[in-house]
Amino acid sequence: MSLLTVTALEAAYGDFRALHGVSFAVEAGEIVSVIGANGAGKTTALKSVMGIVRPGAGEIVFDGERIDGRAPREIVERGLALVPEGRNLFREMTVEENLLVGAHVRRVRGRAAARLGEVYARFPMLQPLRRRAAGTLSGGQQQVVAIGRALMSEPRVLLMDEPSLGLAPKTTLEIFGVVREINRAGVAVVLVEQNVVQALELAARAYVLTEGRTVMEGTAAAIRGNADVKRRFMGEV
Amino acid sequence: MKRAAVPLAVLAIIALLLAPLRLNGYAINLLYVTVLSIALAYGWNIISGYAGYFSFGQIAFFGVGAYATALIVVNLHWYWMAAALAGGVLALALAIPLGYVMLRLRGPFFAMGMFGMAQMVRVLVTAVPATGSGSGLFLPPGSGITEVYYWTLAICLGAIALTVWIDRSAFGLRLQALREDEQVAATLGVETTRAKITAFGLSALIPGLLGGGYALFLTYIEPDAVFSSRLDLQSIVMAILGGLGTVWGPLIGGLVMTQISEALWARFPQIYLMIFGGLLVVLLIALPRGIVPALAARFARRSGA
Amino acid sequence: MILLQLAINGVLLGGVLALSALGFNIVFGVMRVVNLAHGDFVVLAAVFAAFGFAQFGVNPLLLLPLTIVAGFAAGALIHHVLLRRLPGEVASAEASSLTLTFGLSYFLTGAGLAAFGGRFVSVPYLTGAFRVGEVSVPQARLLAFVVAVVLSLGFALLLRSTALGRAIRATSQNLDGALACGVDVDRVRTLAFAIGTAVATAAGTLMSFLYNLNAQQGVLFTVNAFAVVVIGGLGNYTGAVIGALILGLTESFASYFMGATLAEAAPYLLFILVLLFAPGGLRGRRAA
Amino acid sequence: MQRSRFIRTVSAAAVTPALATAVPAQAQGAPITIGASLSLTGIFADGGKYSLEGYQLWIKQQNAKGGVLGRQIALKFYDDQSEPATGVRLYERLINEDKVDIIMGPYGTAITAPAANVAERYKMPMICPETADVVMFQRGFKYIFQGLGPVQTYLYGVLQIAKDHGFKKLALIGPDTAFSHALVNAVPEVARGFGQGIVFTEFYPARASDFASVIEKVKAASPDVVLAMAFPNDAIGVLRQLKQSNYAPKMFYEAVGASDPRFVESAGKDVNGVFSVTAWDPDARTPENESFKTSYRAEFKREPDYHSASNYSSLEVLAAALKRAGSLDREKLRDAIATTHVKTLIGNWRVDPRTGIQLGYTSYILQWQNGKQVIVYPGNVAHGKPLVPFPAWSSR
Amino acid sequence: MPQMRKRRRVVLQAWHMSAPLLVVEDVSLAFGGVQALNGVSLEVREGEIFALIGPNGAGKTTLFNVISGVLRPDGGDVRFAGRSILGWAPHRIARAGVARTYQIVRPFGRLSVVDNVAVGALVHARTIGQARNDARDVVGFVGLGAYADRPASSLTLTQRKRLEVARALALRPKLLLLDEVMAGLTPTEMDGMAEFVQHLSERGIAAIAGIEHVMRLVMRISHRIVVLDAGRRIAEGDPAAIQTDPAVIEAYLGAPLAGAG
Repeated sequence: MSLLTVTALEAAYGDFRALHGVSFAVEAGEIVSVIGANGAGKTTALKSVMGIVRPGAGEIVFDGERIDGRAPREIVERGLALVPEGRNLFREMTVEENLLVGAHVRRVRGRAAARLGEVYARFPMLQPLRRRAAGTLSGGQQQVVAIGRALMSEPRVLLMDEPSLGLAPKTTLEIFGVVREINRAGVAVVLVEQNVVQALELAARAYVLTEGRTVMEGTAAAIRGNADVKRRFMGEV
Repeated sequence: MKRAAVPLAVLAIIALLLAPLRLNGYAINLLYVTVLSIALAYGWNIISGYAGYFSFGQIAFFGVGAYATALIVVNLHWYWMAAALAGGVLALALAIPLGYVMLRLRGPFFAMGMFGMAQMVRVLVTAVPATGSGSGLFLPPGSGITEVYYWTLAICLGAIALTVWIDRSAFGLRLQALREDEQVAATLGVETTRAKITAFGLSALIPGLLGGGYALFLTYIEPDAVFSSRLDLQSIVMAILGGLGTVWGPLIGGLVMTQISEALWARFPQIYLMIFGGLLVVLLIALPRGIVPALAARFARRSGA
Repeated sequence: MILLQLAINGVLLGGVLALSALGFNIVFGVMRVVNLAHGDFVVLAAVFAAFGFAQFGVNPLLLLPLTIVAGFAAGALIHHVLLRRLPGEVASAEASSLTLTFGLSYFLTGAGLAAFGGRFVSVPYLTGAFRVGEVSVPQARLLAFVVAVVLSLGFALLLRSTALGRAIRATSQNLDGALACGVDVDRVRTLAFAIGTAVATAAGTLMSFLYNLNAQQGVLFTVNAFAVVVIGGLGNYTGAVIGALILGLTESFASYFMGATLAEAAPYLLFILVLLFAPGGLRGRRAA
Repeated sequence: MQRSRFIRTVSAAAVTPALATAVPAQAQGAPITIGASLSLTGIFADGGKYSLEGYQLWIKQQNAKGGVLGRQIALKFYDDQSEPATGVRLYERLINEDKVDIIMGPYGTAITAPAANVAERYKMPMICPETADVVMFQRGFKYIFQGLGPVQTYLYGVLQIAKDHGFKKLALIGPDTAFSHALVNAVPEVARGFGQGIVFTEFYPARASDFASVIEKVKAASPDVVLAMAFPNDAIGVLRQLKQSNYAPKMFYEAVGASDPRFVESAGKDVNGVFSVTAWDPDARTPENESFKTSYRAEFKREPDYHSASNYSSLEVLAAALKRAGSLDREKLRDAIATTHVKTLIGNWRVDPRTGIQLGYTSYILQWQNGKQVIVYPGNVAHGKPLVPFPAWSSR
Repeated sequence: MPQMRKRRRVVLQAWHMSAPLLVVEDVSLAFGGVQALNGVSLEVREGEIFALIGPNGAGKTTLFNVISGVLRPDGGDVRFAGRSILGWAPHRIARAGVARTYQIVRPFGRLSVVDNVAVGALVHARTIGQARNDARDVVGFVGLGAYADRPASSLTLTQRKRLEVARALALRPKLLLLDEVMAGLTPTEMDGMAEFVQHLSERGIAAIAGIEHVMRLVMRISHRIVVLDAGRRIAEGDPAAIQTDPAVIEAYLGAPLAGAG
């Protein structure tokens, strides 16, 4: 039994059907990558898992319990956290306040101060920035804040949506290093990326999404070796 | 469906033209008020529905039209329709500089800024000694409801025709583009300031023309009667209820509203306001985008299936 | 001496305006909803307090907890049942929340008229003034001023240094981000609307010492509130107090030197000038 | 609309046309319907309910006595929401749809002026129980009649008292509304007769809630008498801020604003010394008053106010005129109203037959003394002496 | 590939002969203390493909906003076809022949795809009918023909990107500003976009492509490149020169280009 299993998920925004049948699973402690073109439904899939988008059909099981249709609050409470696409920080709040909102759910609220200490210990670069408004940070710094904020709720599964978006290659590598460290600390990671080569280096297994559907799954190596994937996502012929 | 619309419209117009011959004073009165509010809603729909600038102050132009007409009729003894026309032109002339300033605001700021602007216009107009300030202004009685009705009907039909034209014209496309995203529209070559001010001017001309008729209809005007925020809000609600930025929204919304309102106050004078407000809230929750888009979506779905 | 008195009058009037605007600012700041029914809550509370006093001789300050609880409950209910259901699309959300609160305003006015009738009422309480030399300081206005400052600072403090406050700000700054953190945004907004309404009704109770009101006067408070909030800066709770003081002083001096009827235009002029030249409010940050 | 016409037709058919002579109280043909527009909501809603109750009480009493011309009386009323356009539409509706037999005027100049045009057009006589402003009666209309004393009567008494105490300097303030302007405009004529002069005049916005600056200016003009042409909504604010600025003129008058018997509920002890005016006072010791108050209390479980009395009285006039006219013929009725002299609850009705301006009614000047309203003018009904000067705020 | 090299050579030869279409001269702009542009200069000639590269926040979008008239610089000058366009309203610049796309796609959501494009076409069309016809052609050209009458809000992200380009093309521009036109596309789609830009260039339309870090493509299609970093121009030259420029390697590329693209 996987820690998180998503089966045949469907979702729509008004008339626009974004997901037609997305399935993936993640085991405790592993990194899984979900790749696909923009508009393939990756972000919608993550938002549906978090309850931010209400799924139309399908099943989401976390730790043996159905969570589809539940509110985001309950889902975070159970141990899932999202690093959203574009980071979605609270731009006019300080770094520290951003982190504290990450510890909003009841399970960790009482330990917010302790969690804050742990996050600063993991990301010492945030320490001197704690009083800065999040909106004034560089892209890379913002991404670290977003990750730190998600870690505040002590998740068992971390969903990451395009953490490399808008970052210079050097910063991207650093962020991926952070992802690896988090994973080593025992947190399972679902990594949605366009930076396919690096994502597949990091992940144990991967899924390919096309037009709102899971069309392929396998080990990262197998996916990386797939000719179709190579052609479409890695620009190799 | 579309074919039936033209003869239907012609029939409706003929019926409206003949109405004063057949109807009693009350029915004409009700018809006048209905046509007046629908015309006001059409005026508002241009700047707020098509251009997306939500105004809470178009009534200022109605008041300006009414006062200008009254002053011209009383002091210069013009035929009232000529005076009302002058009132409309004055409203338009006032709208252009005002629009130039106010249309720099957006969203709720424009909405409330226009509310403040309307209050200012009211205070300043009634500060002119000739208007008699709070004691009001009497007009010579006698032109009667029929003339006022025809004047208002003509403006209402004109406003509908104008809206039909806007909806199909390049100007209308430009307005809708700037409503959706003003900066993008500008970088696609839309002269946004000019388009907005034109829309604002038209949205002022219509109430400006209507105000004169209203002054004649009342024969006595005072600030609260013609700078009536209630009349303003009523026409806004009609347009929203019918469907913002649609050709037929103000008409449908206006018909529904006046019927509901008329049916309610006759039956429940004491709790009329409460029922009206409650109904509005319920309608809004049930049909958030207005009646016309809801019907259109329904029709499209049915014909698509 | 007259100038000093006018200044004091203006400052105290500013306190009254600040108090009556605070609830509106909370709702606008957190939810970006222009609550056209704001003034109706103020007025209903005032009329209720005045009737309580006239009928049963209850000290309106004793009614305060009751009106706060009632306002809180009413606000929570209205948000939960109505506002929450509005569509989320940005373009139409603005229009529909305006229309909805407009309908609500009519409903409340109608309900107030049905319950209390159209008579103007007021509570003869704290009607005197403290005298400092030649200058007088009206007691009820002073109280309103103090309460306005305390409540504004209190709310600013709540926002700044409590978990709920952070959740409220997070929700207003980035909805998706707040959702991702497990903030129950529905609850936060319901709370914000409820707090806004409770503050409005609390203010209304104090307004009953100052003004003669009936159920239909709500629109005056709504308009004042918008002016105060725009001048002071949206969602800026201390800025709103300053905006209110500026408005109060303007009104006081303008109606002395310009004549009261013409002076009615002064606050509107100020309000439009601020909108045009300092869109973030006089103390607000410039909008990016 | 359709349904009501249907019902009307059916009921007309069902009622046998009976001879309407000398048959007591019960069914003697269709009732005489009186149509009226009232301001039950909107800016004038304050007194609307009282006006309605005034009508209702009189109709109930009259019907118990057998009605008028042997027919019962029925009332058809609507709420004009204090909106002139709505008022006009309502009279059209009353006349054309409801086919009422007689109409009564609405509240205030803003609605009465346009409504008067309707009455004139249909040649329907209309008594206006709530219009003190005379301007609209000077426009050559034939069918409208003033049912309240004209504005001069609101001033005469108070200025007489001022003269008796040798006060000469008057300050006039009031909201920027038609009625307040009418009062202010009427002052010079009356004041001149008493050798008084106006030292200060200012209007404040109709919706003003703050009067501090106006009061500072009044203070600076140092008048003897301050006449505030106030309404109930501004009367409290003006009084309270007068107190707060510690200003006590020798006489302080708040026109109709302070005449409501329940004014004390909102004003408290500060009320003492304030003069006001009313078209009718419940404490005037007349037999009519006693029975009116008793029945009103029994019917509505509260005290009447002057709106109740004035509307009640206008129906008394109407009944008298109907009796004289002997029919519902509009011309006959019009002439009858114009020439009827009758003593009503609020005074002796007599109008100028040409203009319809009220000549008979006077007004009472009241002063709040120890939390009670005391009639201090005119002398024949007064039951107290005016307390002058207005007590200093510190000595209360 | 060889063909492309040849064409580039031809264009480069022409470069020194043709008059500059766009000249940006020493443009500076600061917001709230942040120097978004610091003395940036560049020149673009007719039909040229000009790449503006730099990391997020380098000032590319700000420069586009300055050129298209959305922002007014604190100092410097912008000349188009020989005239200074500084202080011109955006619509006037658009009508003069400068079109742009937005990094974050901004379709007119409630208008149909055709109407979205017709807004731009109105600049040249006599009637709205003609504008819609022109728009249909452009919509077909960018491969959105099947969606012409749908509301723009129903398009997917890739389709929206195409719509952005279609709207800009409807202006019949001489210069096209493509803001992060590659962002969010798969490599296959990027290749398509690159070909498309080259196609424009052959038609004589110059393009400035603002690109974040898709080096492989930048090197392949651009005639010349300017590298921005923190609002400052740090390098300019043809692709070969840029690839070996030590300042670029140091400040921008930093790490090996292993996975770029």
